[in-house]
Amino acid sequence: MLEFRNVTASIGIIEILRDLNFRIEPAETLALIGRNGAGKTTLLRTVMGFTKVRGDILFDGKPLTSVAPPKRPGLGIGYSPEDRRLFSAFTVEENILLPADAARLGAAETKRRLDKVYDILPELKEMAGRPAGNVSGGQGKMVALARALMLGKRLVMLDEPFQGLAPALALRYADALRALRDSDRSITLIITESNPSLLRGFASRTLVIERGEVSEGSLDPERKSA
Amino acid sequence: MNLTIFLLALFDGISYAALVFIVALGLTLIFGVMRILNVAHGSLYAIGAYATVSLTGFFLALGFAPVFAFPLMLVSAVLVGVLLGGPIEWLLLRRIYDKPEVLQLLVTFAVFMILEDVQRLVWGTQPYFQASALQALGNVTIFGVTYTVYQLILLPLVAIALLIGLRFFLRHTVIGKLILATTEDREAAQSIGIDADRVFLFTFVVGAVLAGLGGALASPTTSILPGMGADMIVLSFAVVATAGLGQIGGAAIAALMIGLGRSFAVYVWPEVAVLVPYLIMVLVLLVRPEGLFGSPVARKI
Amino acid sequence: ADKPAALKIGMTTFLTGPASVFGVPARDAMDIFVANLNAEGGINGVPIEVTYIDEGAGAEALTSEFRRVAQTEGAEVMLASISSGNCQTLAPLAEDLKVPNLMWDCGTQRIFEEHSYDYVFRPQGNATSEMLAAVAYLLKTHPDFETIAVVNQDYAWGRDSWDIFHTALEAMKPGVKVVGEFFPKFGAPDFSTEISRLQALRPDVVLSTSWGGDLDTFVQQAFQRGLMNTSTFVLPLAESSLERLGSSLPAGHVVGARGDHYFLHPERRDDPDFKGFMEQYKEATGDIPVYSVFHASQAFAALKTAYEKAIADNGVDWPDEDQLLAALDGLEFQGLGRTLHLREDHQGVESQLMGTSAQTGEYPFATLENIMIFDGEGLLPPVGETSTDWIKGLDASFVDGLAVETYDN
Amino acid sequence: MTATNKAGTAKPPLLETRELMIKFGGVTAANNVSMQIEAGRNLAIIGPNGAGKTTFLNICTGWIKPRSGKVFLEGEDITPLPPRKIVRRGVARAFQIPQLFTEHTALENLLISAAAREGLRNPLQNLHNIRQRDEMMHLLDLVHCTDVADRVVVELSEGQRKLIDIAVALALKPRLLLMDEPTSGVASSQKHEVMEILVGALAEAGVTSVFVEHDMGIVARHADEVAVWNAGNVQLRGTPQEILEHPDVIRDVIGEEVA
Amino acid sequence: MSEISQHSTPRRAAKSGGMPSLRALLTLLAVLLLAAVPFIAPSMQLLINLALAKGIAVLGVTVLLRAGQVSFGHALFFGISAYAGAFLMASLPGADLILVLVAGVLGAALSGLLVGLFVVRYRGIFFGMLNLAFSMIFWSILEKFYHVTGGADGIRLPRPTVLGMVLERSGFEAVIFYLSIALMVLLGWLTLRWFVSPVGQIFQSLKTNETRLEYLGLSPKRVLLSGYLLSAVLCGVGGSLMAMTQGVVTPEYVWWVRSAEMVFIAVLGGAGSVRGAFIGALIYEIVRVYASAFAGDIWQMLLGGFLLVIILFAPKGIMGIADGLIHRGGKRRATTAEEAR
Ligand SMILES: Nc1ncnc2c1ncn2[C@@H]1O[C@H](COP(=O)(O)OP(=O)(O)OP(=O)(O)O)[C@@H](O)[C@H]1O
Ligand SMILES: Nc1ncnc2c1ncn2[C@@H]1O[C@H](COP(=O)(O)OP(=O)(O)OP(=O)(O)O)[C@@H](O)[C@H]1O
Ligand SMILES: [Mg+2]
Ligand SMILES: [Mg+2]
Repeated sequence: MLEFRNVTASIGIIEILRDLNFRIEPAETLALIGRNGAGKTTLLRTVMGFTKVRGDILFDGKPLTSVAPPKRPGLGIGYSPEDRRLFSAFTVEENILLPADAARLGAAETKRRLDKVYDILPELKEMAGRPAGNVSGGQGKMVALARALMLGKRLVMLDEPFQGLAPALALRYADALRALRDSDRSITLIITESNPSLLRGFASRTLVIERGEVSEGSLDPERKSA
Repeated sequence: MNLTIFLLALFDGISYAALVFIVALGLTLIFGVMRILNVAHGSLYAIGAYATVSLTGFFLALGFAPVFAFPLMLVSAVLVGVLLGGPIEWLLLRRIYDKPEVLQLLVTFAVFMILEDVQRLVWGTQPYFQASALQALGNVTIFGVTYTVYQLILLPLVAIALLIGLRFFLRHTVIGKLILATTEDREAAQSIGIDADRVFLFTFVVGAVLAGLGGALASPTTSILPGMGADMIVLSFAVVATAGLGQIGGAAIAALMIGLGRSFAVYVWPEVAVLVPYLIMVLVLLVRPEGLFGSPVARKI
Repeated sequence: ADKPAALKIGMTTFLTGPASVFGVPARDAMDIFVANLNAEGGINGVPIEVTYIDEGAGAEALTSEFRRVAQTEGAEVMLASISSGNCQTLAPLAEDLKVPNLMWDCGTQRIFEEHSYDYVFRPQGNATSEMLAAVAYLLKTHPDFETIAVVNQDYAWGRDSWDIFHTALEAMKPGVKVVGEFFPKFGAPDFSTEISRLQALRPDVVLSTSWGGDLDTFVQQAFQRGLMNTSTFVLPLAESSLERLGSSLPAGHVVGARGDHYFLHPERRDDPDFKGFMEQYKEATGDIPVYSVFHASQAFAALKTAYEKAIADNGVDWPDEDQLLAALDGLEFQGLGRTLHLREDHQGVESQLMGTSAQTGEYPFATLENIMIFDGEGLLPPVGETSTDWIKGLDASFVDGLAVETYDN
Repeated sequence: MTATNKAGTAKPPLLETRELMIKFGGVTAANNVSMQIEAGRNLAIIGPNGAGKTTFLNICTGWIKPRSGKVFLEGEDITPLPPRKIVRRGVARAFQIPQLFTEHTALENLLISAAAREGLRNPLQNLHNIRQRDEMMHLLDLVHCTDVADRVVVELSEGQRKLIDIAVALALKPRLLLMDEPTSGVASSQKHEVMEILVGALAEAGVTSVFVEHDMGIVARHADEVAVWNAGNVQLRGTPQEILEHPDVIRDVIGEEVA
Repeated sequence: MSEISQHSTPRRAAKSGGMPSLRALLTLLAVLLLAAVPFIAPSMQLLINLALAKGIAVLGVTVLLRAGQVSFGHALFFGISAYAGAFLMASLPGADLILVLVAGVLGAALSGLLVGLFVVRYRGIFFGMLNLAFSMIFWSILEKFYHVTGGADGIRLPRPTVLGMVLERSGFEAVIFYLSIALMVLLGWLTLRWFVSPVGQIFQSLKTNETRLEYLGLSPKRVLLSGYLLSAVLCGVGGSLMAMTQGVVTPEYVWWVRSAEMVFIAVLGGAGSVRGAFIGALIYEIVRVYASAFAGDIWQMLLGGFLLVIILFAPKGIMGIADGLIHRGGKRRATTAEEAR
């Protein structure tokens, strides 16, 4: 469903990712791990179109590079950035709804999806009317996650979604995501995470990024050094 | 100060404020959304005025009735927005959004310089005057004070309509929301599927149309000559800063304060009339450092 | 001196900015004068070449350019400038550079009253003669007015001209009350407030020495608001706006021209040279000439006459600098208007034409009637005296002592 | 357990808050918080999201003013002081969202911090030549960031920034260091290693630390004491063992693995 | 536009392969070339002198740009200093050049302190506009109190004596010219040193994070004020030199367009670059004068077009282009920081 062919991604004049080759099948859940600064975030941003790319990225077999960045979420790609990036001029709920507005989903469909998001992240319901600029660090991550789920019918990319969440909450979200994946086999998840225990038994595959290059790996601590 | 004088000053202030507001509105919009202080706004204003005068002159010479001047104002404004505003955003500004703000400012400054000469090449150096729109509407007498309908009623009405319309548009329509989101974070907006390029182009064109409209509406009451844009731009800057960043309601109040301040100063203390915009700005910012309606942006820590 | 291949001159003028309403017509006219003269073979066979310097480009560019043209390009004579501020800068510069300079269009009377120059001449009148003519005309035509208000541009000219006008009025008609003094900023787009105030004040006379777009806007708005029916306007520079104001300048208001400058000059309009130029100018620009064109003609005439005189007086092919300066001293010359001469302080003596607006239907704009042309001699303080001191000493009899010709239109 | 100085008088706690209250709209972010933090210990603060942990740090450093209540630093009332004055009294802070000079390099961020600490004496000296340079390089080493010393901060990844943010706070040589989720965003492979070195260095320098943390592994290993926040107040306080086994804490904060 | 000025840092400089010596050499050559102007191109002397005076003022604007602040009113200090000199000459005819300079700089510093205390509370457009407001208020005062200030025509600033000597125009111009060059070198060097000093670096960090500054125990306002004063003084020096060169001061000295022009030149030269301020000023003046001389009434358009080309194709200004040339073939460090200069 998503395939990288000889992809080199750079920011400015600096190459961050070099010659990546891998593919992800539908319904896979991919864990992306690596040291700080390895390039995990960059890889996700590359899919969103925020880096300069050489090589081909195929989405459902079609080249993604020819799709303008703002059109990509419309393909069913949801993205939750590492640094939250909420719109503080809007409330929490408006933030979650904005992607639907941008995609002109229509009232009924929007409502359906919003309800689904609230099912997964019930804590957000209480905060729905609060200005997004004022929520705490962890709450902000939750909103960003919710926003990504609004459009992510095909591919959901979560950059450290559990970072800053209290463990109890993180565990619950991991469960909810697992349930989501199990309920809808057309969704592919890519998650970067620094806490492997949360993904264990949930990610179907693990990719390790090191110095801008990927290799297959595993979340089990013993086998990690692969 | 008797009632007549008071009313005169009031009317002067209101009609002037309405005009200033319309021009400042476009500037606020562009600044609010794109964070670009568009110096070329002054030229767009001037060209809107020139275009109106030329078009009106042309059509009146063909024998059209003077009321025809009103649709021509709209036509000129749209022409300015589409023919000038569009290319400025599309060809110039778009290329430097990732560059420091001061560069964006200077691009518009350079465009301003170029357009100043363009005006002179196209329309020459002699002032133009075309008041048929003003005359077409005649005068009203209120409490014994005679004033032109155009300045006392039409301009404020247009200003209020724009104020309400634009506020409604930004707050209650989907496009408005998308614009506001883009304002805050261009990249995040793109990542949720908002076409920031289109939003910016649209905003800039609308802003430019408003500048042109300001010029078109000003044309019946002022003479159109080289350099008219430069003065207007400084005044609009003062309105924008006094109002607070991108604050449309604030801009209306700031324009009103400046308009009334100026007209009453002429009666009370004519010497400071020129200083009014700056004094108001300094005083307002002294009390409210973020402008009338601005709110401090706290950094998330 | 040896005959040069061409007589190079430099002329500063506003090609950009608001004052280009004067600067550009003057340049266009200059081009015509030069072309005409060169077609006749130039001065003693030497053609003229003009380099224009834009006063609108700012003080640094102006001074640098002035020097470059005077020194590097070897201009023999400079014509500078329109703006009084620039005159104050360039006069001492020309003196230091030892290049003859004709101040062709600046009004400030201060130049020769506060300093004396060897190289600087003014082939035209100054603010004093221009304002005194306006006062005299007003007193002659409206002897009974009691109140006056002024609306002038807020910069040196607006302030200075009102100073002179006001001082003269106090000396010659002490009872007049000044009910309002307004100095809206230069280039103000809107005078509603000032006009409202004037409507409440109802002065008998409204004076404005504004020019260009400011004057146009002011008169148009005053006209629309009916102010011109209740007060008499005195507009010493309105000659330059007649065409543009069209029907907005109703009959009965006082119009001046900074000299005897009027495209229907009653003494000159039948002169073939005058008529010829008017046609040439109309053809080149589509407009009727305004006073800056006349000033340019005077500067050009002074230049040409001085060279010819110097050549004749000294019996040379081409004069050297001293010979030229000697010829300029006390020179008599004629541009498009009446003959002028330069006094010993290098100040020109220029007649002043004033008139009253009339809408005759002959042109789509106001023309003048009841024209008076004042002889310039009586309008200037004696050499060595400053205008302010001199005007303070005048009295009501001054007006009657002036030499003046009157024409119906 | 109150430390007693030679004269025998009771020494006030390093940091003390009394009945701090603050509300944001309908949310009570601090509800009568009274805390004492003794010198020389590492206190971890844990709690659900939105419990008011960051707000507590904000109030202690003067960034926001409580509606009521007071903050004391060694007995001195610092509530009305702006952050910079509190910082100059020896309190440094690392942030949940890193606060760095993004157009300066990592090293320069540290050097600026050192220069600020030392006061600015010689106006014509080069920043890179100040005496503390080696010390700063050492600090970078401490947080495993030597390799990015000369990289401009905008170019760094989130995890790298968090680490440098801590180093910048350390460069001030504080007596009290407040850290907001120091290891969030730091790769798990590095987390413990970094914390190990950091805590060691703090102990060596006698720095008291307070850190907000969601990783219970880190809390268990590096905290001397744990305070549990809930709904704007301290719910529990005790040793890591006590706290991490407490059923309420397990329910509200730690969670039980369902798998 | 990351203003970290690595190039002036010896340690890093060493990394980029001996480039600074080339840079220093080129700078020295340029200064020598300037000093030779009265001999090789006397007709350019005045123009270049005006450009140098302006360049020093632009340096003031450059300082603020490094903190990410754009002032639309710095001509205020330029003008205050010029008028201070003119008033001094009026009340003390035949005063010495040094005295005029000192009076001007004092005036600028004092007004910089007063205005600065007020404006350092603001950032971004508010900062820019307040500066504009103050300059316009001063401008209006100059125009209104025309009995004192000479109104729009300004007042003359007669030639001061030089160390007690009364000089003719040409002698005086030579003195002013070399004084300008000396001041350019001195002030340019000092500013460069200041930029890389701890104080200067802290000043520049205002641009990116005031919260952190506060948490380092520093007051962002105080930090900004220090740089503001420096910038006011630099503008003051420029204003004094300009006034003495021109021999007249007019309200145009403080008109907002002049402030805008300074920002314009700063960016043209390479925003934040010290050498760029001077190179920008020189090129700007030359382009403007020759455009107005040879393209008559479209010089503004040419200048605007020139600026557009620079911004779009060389956003790092003329210094960026120059650096590109110097570095060509030299070693490149692979960071955007390098790019960003
Ligand atoms: N704007 C940029 N310019 C230059 N280099 C950058 C930029 N952004 C990131 N990099 C570099 O790219 C590399 C990868 O960064 P990225 O943010 O993808 O790392 P990451 O794996 O997500 O790390 P972390 O776990 O810390 O978030 C890092 O070395 C970083 O320094
Ligand atoms: N400036 C503010 N305005 C309004 N509400 C705020 C503000 N700051 C914090 N809050 C609210 O106060 C509560 C406490 O926030 P705080 O940031 O202290 O939480 P936290 O315990 O640090 O959470 P996290 O672990 O998610 O970072 C939250 O509900 C938050 O939304
Ligand atoms: Mg990352
Ligand atoms: Mg927090």
